[in-house]
Amino acid sequence: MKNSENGASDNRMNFLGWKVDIYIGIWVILLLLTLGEVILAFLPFPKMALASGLIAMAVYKAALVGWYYMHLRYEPRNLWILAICPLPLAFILVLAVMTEFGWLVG
Amino acid sequence: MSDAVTASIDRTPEPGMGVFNKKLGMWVFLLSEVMFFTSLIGSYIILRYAHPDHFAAPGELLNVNLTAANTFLLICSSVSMVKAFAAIQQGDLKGLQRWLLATILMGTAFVSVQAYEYIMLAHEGFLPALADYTAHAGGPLYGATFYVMTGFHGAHVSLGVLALIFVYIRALRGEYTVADHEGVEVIGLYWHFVDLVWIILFTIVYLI
Amino acid sequence: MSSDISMGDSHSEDHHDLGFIRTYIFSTDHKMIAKQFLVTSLLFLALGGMLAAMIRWQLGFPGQPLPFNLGAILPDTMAPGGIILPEFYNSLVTMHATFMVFFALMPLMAGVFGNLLIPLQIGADDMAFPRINMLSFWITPVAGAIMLASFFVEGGAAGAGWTSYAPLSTSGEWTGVYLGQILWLVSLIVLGFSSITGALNYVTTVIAMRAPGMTWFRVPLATWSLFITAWLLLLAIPILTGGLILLLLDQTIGTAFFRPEGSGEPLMWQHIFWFFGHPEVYILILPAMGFVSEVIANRSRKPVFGYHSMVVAIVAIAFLGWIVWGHHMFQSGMNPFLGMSFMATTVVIAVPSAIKTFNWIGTLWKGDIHFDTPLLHAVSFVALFVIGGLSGIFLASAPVDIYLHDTYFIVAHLHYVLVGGSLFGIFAGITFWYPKMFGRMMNETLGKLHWGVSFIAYNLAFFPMHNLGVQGMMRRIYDPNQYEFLQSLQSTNTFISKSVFVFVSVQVLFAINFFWSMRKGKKAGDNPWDSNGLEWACPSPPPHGNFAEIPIVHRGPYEYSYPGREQDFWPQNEAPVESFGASTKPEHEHGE
Amino acid sequence: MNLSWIMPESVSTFGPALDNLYYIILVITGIVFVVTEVVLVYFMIKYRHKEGRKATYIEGSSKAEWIWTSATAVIVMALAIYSKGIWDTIRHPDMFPVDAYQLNVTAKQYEWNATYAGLDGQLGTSDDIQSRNQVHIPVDQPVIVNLQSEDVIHSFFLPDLRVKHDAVPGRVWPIWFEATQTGEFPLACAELCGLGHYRMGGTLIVHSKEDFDSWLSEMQIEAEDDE
Repeated sequence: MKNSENGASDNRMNFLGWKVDIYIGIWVILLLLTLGEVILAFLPFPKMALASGLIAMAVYKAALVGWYYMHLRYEPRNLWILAICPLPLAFILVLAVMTEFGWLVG
Repeated sequence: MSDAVTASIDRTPEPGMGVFNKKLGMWVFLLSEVMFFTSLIGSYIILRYAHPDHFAAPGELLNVNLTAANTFLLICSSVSMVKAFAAIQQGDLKGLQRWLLATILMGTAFVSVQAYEYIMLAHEGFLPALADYTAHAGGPLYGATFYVMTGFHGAHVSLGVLALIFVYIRALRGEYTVADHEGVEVIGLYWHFVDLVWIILFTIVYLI
Repeated sequence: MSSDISMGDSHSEDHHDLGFIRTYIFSTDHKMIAKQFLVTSLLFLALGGMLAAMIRWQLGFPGQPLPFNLGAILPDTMAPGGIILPEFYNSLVTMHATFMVFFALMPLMAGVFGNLLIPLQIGADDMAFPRINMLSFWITPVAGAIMLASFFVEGGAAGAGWTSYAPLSTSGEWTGVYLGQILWLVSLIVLGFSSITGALNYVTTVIAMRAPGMTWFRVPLATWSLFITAWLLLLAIPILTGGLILLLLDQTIGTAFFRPEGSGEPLMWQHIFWFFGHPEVYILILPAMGFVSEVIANRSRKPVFGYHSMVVAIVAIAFLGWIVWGHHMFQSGMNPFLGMSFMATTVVIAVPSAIKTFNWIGTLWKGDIHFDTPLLHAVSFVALFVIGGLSGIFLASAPVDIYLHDTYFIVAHLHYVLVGGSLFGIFAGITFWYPKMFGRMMNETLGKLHWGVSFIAYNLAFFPMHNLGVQGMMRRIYDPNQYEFLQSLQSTNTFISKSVFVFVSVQVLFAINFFWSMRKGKKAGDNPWDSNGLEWACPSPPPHGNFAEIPIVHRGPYEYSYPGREQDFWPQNEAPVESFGASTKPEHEHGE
Repeated sequence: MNLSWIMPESVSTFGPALDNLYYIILVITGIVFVVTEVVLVYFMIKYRHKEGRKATYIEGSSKAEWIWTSATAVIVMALAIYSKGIWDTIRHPDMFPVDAYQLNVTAKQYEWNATYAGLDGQLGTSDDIQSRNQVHIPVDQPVIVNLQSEDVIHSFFLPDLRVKHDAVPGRVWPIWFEATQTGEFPLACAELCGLGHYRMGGTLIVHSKEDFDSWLSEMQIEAEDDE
């Protein structure tokens, strides 16, 4: 079964102007984001803002890994729909059980 | 529609998703893994919301710098995995073997750093059981949820390393070619998934 | 391991030299795995039935020793002098439900028919991953052995209900059961891998290996229901595994996830369990719905009424199944606002079930109904599922559930859906596809006799349970006469117990029919029921690799009594003949 | 054999509302049950296989689908909305009566312990009065029971008052009800709680106002004698 769809040709991306291998480019972004997260975690902001900021960065990093490293960008569209279909279930479970302990409803 | 009926029908699954079976199988398996980690991480979030006093502030108990380095390590192993896959796509068997070895080493390093971290925490009395949690901050729920989540993630990384060794041996025997390297891509998917789970875990366990 | 390179081209020729072990024991042929699942799950069904008989003995004749001196075989820790002890009664209740749900119904539907039907109905030669498929079977006996062992350990089998609510299940201190509960947890965790590997195979096979021309809306309803069930299995079982692991850690190393003394949350266990639990009960009913649709359409020689809405209903049930779990916890101290939202989502799930029921009845309308055993079982599924569905509406309304929760009304509801529904659906499936599995027909008279007595005994046994519930009798109580207000119900309980004994013992007829017909049943050709599905386009039992050459699909699976055709069926893979007189409906020719 | 679908007579204020809802659902499901089963049996008889007669090729009718889908949806949504009202009166925290008589009921493996405020009218003080497996309440006055459990989950079930709520260890769960009749009513445990679950029965004794006060003072005198 030939594995044709991974277009090896466009494996370059421009990163701050100069051409670099896409995987290395994404790698650098991931490292910077992780560094940013570690710094952000110890800044004196209110807890909620910190938490949501950190989670947003984590989700973005996860999306980067999924989109580039797991080649979702080359796959047919319905594969990444399939890939994210369990996430709403996770949200439903966690958010519903959190209402047990006063979230949203007193 | 009823075009000329040719005896040897091309087996590519025309009504399928245009993805070879093993890759589709791995993606479907990863969905069940997402649900497994949902139940563990979900319990952590719920218990943390229910009993915030049981949990300590970031860095108070857990060694964030060490695990940040560990996270770098896992991200690098993700890159070496994808470089290995890119290598075999061009048929560069040597490159595949080199990058696979790098991934295996980094994976093992990650697990051993985590084991070391566990030993350090245990000395501080940070243990899962209710009876022997004697750390200076947080409560037994903190220990229990921490060890369950990171423990099962570590187990998944170790299984991944074993599978990588298996793939590495087949690579040494030259069983992967440009035309057929499904095994490399499938194990790559698993490895990136494990890295992705760690990215989420690192943030919500260590940094929040 | 012999590295058979690709599963695609292993034709039937090289099948003979596999020898006994590779053909019967460690077989990677989906049909043989289906038979292996069939035998093991029928054994567990029998075991579950015996446990049910013992429960009914204690409720029907409280405190009296087991009849025919059966008590002699039980040790004194369970039934001294043949009289069942309360703790053994709790283990009976727990293990009856566990064996029936996890080791009988799930393997019977997803294991047997998932393996048998999916490759055959979509025209594939085998599952996407045959070796993983073999693994998915061989995990079940291992898990079953662990569960059986828990009867013989000190302290007896688990006794905290099949839902094993915390904190009762988190330490042996409350139930006197230490190792039994741990074995129960380990066994279900191990069983989870069998479900996940099985579901993985089913999803990949249906998505990737359908025969050319088999578009999504030409897939038969049995495969549709098994495909959607595989999705539910795939996403629900890991949640249970995670919860069980947390409970196992509470039991063994003393963590406090669900133990209140360590500020754990007992309610969180109920949420995690039922978040898995409700998709689980749809896993237990959807395949039976698929078999019933096939059998009713085939035996009334008429297309399924509203095929598209049936598919939409299956998918709707699967989606809604994820957001209704709270109706199990209306009275458990759950947040009342959650109670209200779960009531809203739960009543909505009555709609797809109603659609399916009316469509089955619509299929019978103006049909040419052949009264064979499969049809009798399928129609009793519809009749009894109606009762089960309607009694569900009482429980969906939260205030009425205040009174009816944890009473025998719930026991009646779940047995109408699981036994009246799934078990009769399984009987319909087994009798319908038996010729395809074994090449011989099941005996009709024996089948009708078994159906008749089962149907009557079943209703006599489980319908009065509604009334027990309405009079307030609680679930899982060892001896109702301790409560003065329940003493008047003892005669009903005795009657129910006698009916259950009749129902359980009449299953012997099915066993006789099942094994006798394997050798002596009437020879069945490739298509004994004149059906359209692809599974009937290959010999029965089909050889390894199923189809000599890959079938091409030209039309939907339910083209029965097509106007203008003399035969009242039109197999999916029959090429359309151009010189066909009547004007074939264009939209049908070119498919969706 | 008692095969009645009629619930035992309810003796609490929200009992009748709950019973009416039950009877409405009973009637609706009864009708749907009879109609569906009759149609099913009728079709089975009318369209059974007769030589020479072929089935009619019908693929379905979207009009019929819309009719029964919307009919079912309307009925069940109506039931849900109607149930919501009753659910709120029973469980909504704001609907708890203000001047209710408070008592604690603690479930324990295989018995119910009720605790009443002593002379000082305060619960949780030293002069509280205990009673085992007997819950005494005044009639025609709302009562708030603070449910809790010492070990495992039990379920406080008063069939005649249409009251059922789990007593979960680790938190206190207030529930309210008001008895409208004096007398003795069964109290049962409805959640599996171990080997003695079946014999965890108790009684709810509803006194008239005066009886209740005299009983309370009697118990207080007894309590003083014990010290």
